[in-house]
Amino acid sequence: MIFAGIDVGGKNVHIVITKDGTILAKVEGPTGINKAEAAEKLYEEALKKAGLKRGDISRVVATGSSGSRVAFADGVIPDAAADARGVIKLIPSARTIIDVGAEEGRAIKIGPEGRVLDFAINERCAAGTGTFVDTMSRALEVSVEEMAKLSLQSTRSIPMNAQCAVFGESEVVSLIHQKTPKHDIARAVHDAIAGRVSSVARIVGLEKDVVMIGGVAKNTGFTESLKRDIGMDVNVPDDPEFVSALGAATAAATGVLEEKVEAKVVEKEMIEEGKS
Amino acid sequence: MVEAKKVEYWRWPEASWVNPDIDWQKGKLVTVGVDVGSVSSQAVIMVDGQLYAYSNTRTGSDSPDSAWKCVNMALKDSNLKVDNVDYCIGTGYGRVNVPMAQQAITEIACHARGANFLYGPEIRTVLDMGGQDCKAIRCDERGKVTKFMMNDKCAAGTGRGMEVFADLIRVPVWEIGSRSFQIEKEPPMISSTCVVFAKTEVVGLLQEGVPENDIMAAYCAAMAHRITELLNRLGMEEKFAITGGIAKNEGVVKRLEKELGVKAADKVWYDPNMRDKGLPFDTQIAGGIGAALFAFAMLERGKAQSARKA
Amino acid sequence: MEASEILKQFSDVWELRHEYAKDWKQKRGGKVLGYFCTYAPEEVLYAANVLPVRILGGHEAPTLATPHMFDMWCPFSRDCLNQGLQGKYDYLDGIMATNSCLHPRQAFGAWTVHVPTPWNYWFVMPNAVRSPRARKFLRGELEEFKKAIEEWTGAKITDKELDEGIDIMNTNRRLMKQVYEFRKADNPPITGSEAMTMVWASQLMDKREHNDLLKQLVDALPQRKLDRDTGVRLMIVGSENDDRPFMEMVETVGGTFVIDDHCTGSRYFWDEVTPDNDRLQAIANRYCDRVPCPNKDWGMEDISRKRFTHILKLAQDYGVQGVILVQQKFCDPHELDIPSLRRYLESNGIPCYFLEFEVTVPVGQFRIRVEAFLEQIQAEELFV
Amino acid sequence: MAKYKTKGLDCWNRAKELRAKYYKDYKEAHDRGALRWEGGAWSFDAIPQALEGEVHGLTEEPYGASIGANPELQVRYQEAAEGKWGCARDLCAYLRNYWGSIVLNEFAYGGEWPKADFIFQNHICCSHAKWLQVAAEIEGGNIPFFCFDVGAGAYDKIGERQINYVVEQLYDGIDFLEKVTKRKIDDEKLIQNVKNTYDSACYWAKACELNQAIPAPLDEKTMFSLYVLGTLEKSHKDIAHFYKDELYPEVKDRVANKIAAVADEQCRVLGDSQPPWGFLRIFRYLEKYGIVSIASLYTFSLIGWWTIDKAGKLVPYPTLEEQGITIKDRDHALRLLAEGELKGKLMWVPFYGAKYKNDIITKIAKQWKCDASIIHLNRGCEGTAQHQMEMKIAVQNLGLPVMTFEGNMADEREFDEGRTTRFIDLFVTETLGLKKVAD
Repeated sequence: MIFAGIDVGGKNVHIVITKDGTILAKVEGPTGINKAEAAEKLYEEALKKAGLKRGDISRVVATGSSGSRVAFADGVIPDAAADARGVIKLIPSARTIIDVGAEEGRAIKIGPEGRVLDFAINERCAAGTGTFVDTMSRALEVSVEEMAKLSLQSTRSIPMNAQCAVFGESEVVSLIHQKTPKHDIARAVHDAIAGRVSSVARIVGLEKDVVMIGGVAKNTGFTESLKRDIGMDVNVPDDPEFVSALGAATAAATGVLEEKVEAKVVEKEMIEEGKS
Repeated sequence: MVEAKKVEYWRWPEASWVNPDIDWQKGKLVTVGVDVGSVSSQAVIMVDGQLYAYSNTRTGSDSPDSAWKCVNMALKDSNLKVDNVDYCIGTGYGRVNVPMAQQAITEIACHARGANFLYGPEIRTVLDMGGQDCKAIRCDERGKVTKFMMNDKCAAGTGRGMEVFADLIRVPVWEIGSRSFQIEKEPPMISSTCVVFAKTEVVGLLQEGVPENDIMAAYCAAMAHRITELLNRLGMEEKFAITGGIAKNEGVVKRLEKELGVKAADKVWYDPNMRDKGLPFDTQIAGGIGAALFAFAMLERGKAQSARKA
Repeated sequence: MEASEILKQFSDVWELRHEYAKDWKQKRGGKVLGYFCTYAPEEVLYAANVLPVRILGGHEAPTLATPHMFDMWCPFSRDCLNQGLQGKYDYLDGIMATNSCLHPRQAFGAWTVHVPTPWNYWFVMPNAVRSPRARKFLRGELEEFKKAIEEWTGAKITDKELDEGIDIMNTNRRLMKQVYEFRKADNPPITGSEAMTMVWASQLMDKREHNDLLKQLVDALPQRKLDRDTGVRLMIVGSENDDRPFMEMVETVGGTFVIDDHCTGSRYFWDEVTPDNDRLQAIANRYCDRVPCPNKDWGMEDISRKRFTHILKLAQDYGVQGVILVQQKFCDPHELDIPSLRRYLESNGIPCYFLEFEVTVPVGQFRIRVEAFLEQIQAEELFV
Repeated sequence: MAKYKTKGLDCWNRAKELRAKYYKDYKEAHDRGALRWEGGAWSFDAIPQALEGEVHGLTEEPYGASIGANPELQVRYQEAAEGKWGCARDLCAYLRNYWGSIVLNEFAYGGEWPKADFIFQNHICCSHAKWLQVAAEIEGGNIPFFCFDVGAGAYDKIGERQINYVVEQLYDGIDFLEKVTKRKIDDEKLIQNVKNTYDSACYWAKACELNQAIPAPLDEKTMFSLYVLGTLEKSHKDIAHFYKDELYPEVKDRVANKIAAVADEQCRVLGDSQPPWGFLRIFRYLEKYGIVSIASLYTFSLIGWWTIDKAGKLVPYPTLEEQGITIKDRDHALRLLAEGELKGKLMWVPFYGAKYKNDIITKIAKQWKCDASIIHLNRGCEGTAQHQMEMKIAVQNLGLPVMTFEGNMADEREFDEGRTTRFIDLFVTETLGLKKVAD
């Protein structure tokens, strides 16, 4: 049977289509202003890539901060649950998951079957998120990839007050004025975020194996800083940004999701109730 | 937060101006104030304490360059050279990196002094809404600071935040103010204080089909509210004047006045003949004016020596 | 020895506090006890040949402490716990906390659960220090504490030893006060950050050694001339503050701290024990009468605060032109006093500026605030 | 088909009446020539209430909480406290509500701020004494102020010396009261008030003890509105009567007849600290999954008195009858009052260390048969938020799943409902693996 997992995050949409546990196609694209539209468009693209029609898909499960916006999904699961399912499939020895995306850093402790045992998330501030990295790379006038490479060359640690993305920017600028080598600044940025992320991870407890996923996991500069910070090895699967979508696809293959769909619905009602 | 390829909606028009009625050569002392802020830089040239020329540009990634850029821009239509300057004071975020300056003074002192010059001696509270921070200042009839407060370690409700917002909503930053009033009724303000999360919230609203103008209103209202909190902590005393870039954004200013129940001083020159001549009035040059006036005072009181080379 | 060399030694103890304590154990063979707050009755500890060292932070993001104290707790206390969890205090024989504010209480609580320090003690320092009833209660508490220490060290504490303990502490207090006297001068021979380092050192090293150095310092200071302008005479008032980079920054942009009221300064040592035949009662009286932490600064029948008049007097005695109020983020006791203290000082003609501290201070952001505050105080020359 | 029978409490409206009357009396006290005093939920109200004639008190925490339940009011009051008075935003949320109310000269129950004739407070957490010290300052500084210290040690360390310390202060308090009010303390009244205090504190604990039953007769959401009476005036005869003769028998009856607080109870939750008052609906959301918050150190012992029996079990503190005590005189009354509060109010143990809190929490989790714990990391109250992360670890070590969420009991600006429901959704469906049982 063929299943699809769709992860609609704050910045990007990731879609994975699987057949009997193997990946047929995966696509990625910006979420943009209209998330539902973006998901729709990318889903078509994924189907084309896999040479399939909508009818061929047995079940579609969505996840991510805006997973509930995917009208054509048969079910929605919480993003941390998708993370857990995706990771345990790829790395069965995983017990701690660190997922740093554009606007959220979270840590999940999982059991041997991938059940979520504990969960923590960074406070509502951009420090400790992918957006912080992007902002700093722009202040440094290099691409995120270059910044990663640069920071690997640094042997010096400069404490940085990662209070706020905007102030971080000016901190970087003043470091530039002080003629601090770019690679040291790059490392300072990664160390700062790694500090924020690791303290979130420590709340759930760092248990081997530690697996990092999400867009920022591709940033080797960051993962090095994180390893240094937690003094443990950090395992990064291929295409870490697709793991959540893969988890959703896995859930589609395994789970009967009705109650979770309802759960989401109730949650939405409640939020409205809260607004009114 | 701004990709180069995109249209730069945050980019506000730069400006420069030279006073045609002043012949600097007839003057005694030429003083300059250079305000290198985190977002914008201004140079103000004064002749014996009278406004001779100014410029307002965007700050680059390097303060000394930005300082040269705005000084040269201010002098581009004048035969006055930097060597003719008697004394120069740097202020603002990059104040210690102003190559042509003999001294540095904080923008808090300079904005209070500048507001006193722009708006007159009755000003007791000055709000400088700058690029990265927001300063609430109390001052006396000479523009001398008596008390001040600055926003905390977070950039919520600053000019930079407004730029990010403009870019996000794809509306030129100078249009946001007026458009924020083209609405049915005031929407609830943006709740998130973090610039980055406000961004998420705005995207959410756009997606729910909330009209752009309403979102602009919601954002301006949030900013006005943050600033009100700061002014309440300081303790308002009239008259009240606003300097800095956001002063140009009526969407924020009008809502701020409403929440405070106090009207800000009109943006017109206090000095009658400057007003009558209809000289351009720019709230962003208050810091530069203050610095140039302090430079003039330092020379007058013999606290400093003229650095004029030619 | 020259004053600068002595001050350098204080600074070295601060830098190498752990090495110092380990070394002390070797030499003196006594136990080392870490304490969390300046209400710990060190007299009793010196009487038992125990070295009291104050637990201080490391000025780093306390990531190890996060699972034990979430971020509504004072960063300094989290930093202290972080040091313990990192094993930096593995040489301690014991740890104690006193009934003061809630924040170190969290750190102490987590410490007793997760850091394998062999012995720990909770000292019930009464809150109603301005009530005569507290003196009697505290005497009893000291009696129990003395017993506990005796059981721990296996040696009785004699009256003679108690007298020594009191004398060591009083001498230390008296000498530091003498050093502070020099700060009244127009051009003080010792900066605020140096003075603060001296006080830290007394919280970290054997006060007998500290006293010897202080005696030499008192003799050496008259010969010392600092090659710097005093600039604006400042007072720093606050919660715990061990932020030397901040102090140094302020003293390089045109100000000098000539006096302070914080627990790494005068508040720690200002008051002496008035000897009495009932030694424990004498000690109890001292801790009830000392300049209180805001948390304990409330009267039995009115809303006056003892600390405010004390601060104003210090400011006047030391010719203070401006006060910088600093406070560790989330420090409730000081947050509760600051709006009133600010009004009180300003109504007495002393300008104030408030700064909220964390363990890592954004010196850049604070610098402009401080410079502007100094300009506010001495801006006359800028006006025609 | 629901698992158990359920129905609302018969004494519910009575509790509401008593609460409304309390605030009305305080507001109108002066019109009736009665005295008004400000204090705290932990003040020994038995003493000022023993003054001759009519006396009414206002306790600070419940007042701050009732404002917290009204987001619009709360934000306005807190911004007044922060802006106009200039206090820090992270101080106790109740306190900021209270100060703001005075700054704006506005009483949440209508009219202007009813200024008190005197303050009778006690101190254990950092804020208590200072709270009213500053309140009096904002009100003009001329309100007689008395505060005594109850931070004398953990329940198991309480002996003669500790009780003497508090009792001596209470005598000072009586001198103070008689001096500033020019009224005498009526010993008959005092003795009765202490009796009532015992009944309120012990019978509330007895009612809580009954919650060990499956299904639980009470859920925390309901208990919040019941214990509050004890934070207002536990020495009042009507309130003592409510706990002893109305609530306790009814709960007993519910247990006998297996009447559940939540019909689909399938997961019994251990809570902690005050909830975010403006958002009690999160409890309703949990109930849709049969998740019921049935126990917490906070709801049990904010006013309830407890003790540890020989078997090491947590049991209600014995009433005066059970101890076979009849109060002889003033001194006897004061000593018994101090003893009950210092030995019985286990809500104070967190002030003496994580081990104490963990020990009691462990007993509760076991005796009340909890299946999981949901901890509100309460940014609004350092006192009840003491050692919450240690509690999390301790409960996890018992093998119970734990969810924490950050919030604030009375500052809605610090509670993110969307995110919290996201947490709950994850915890419920993934960690607990529960299905929805009701709509």
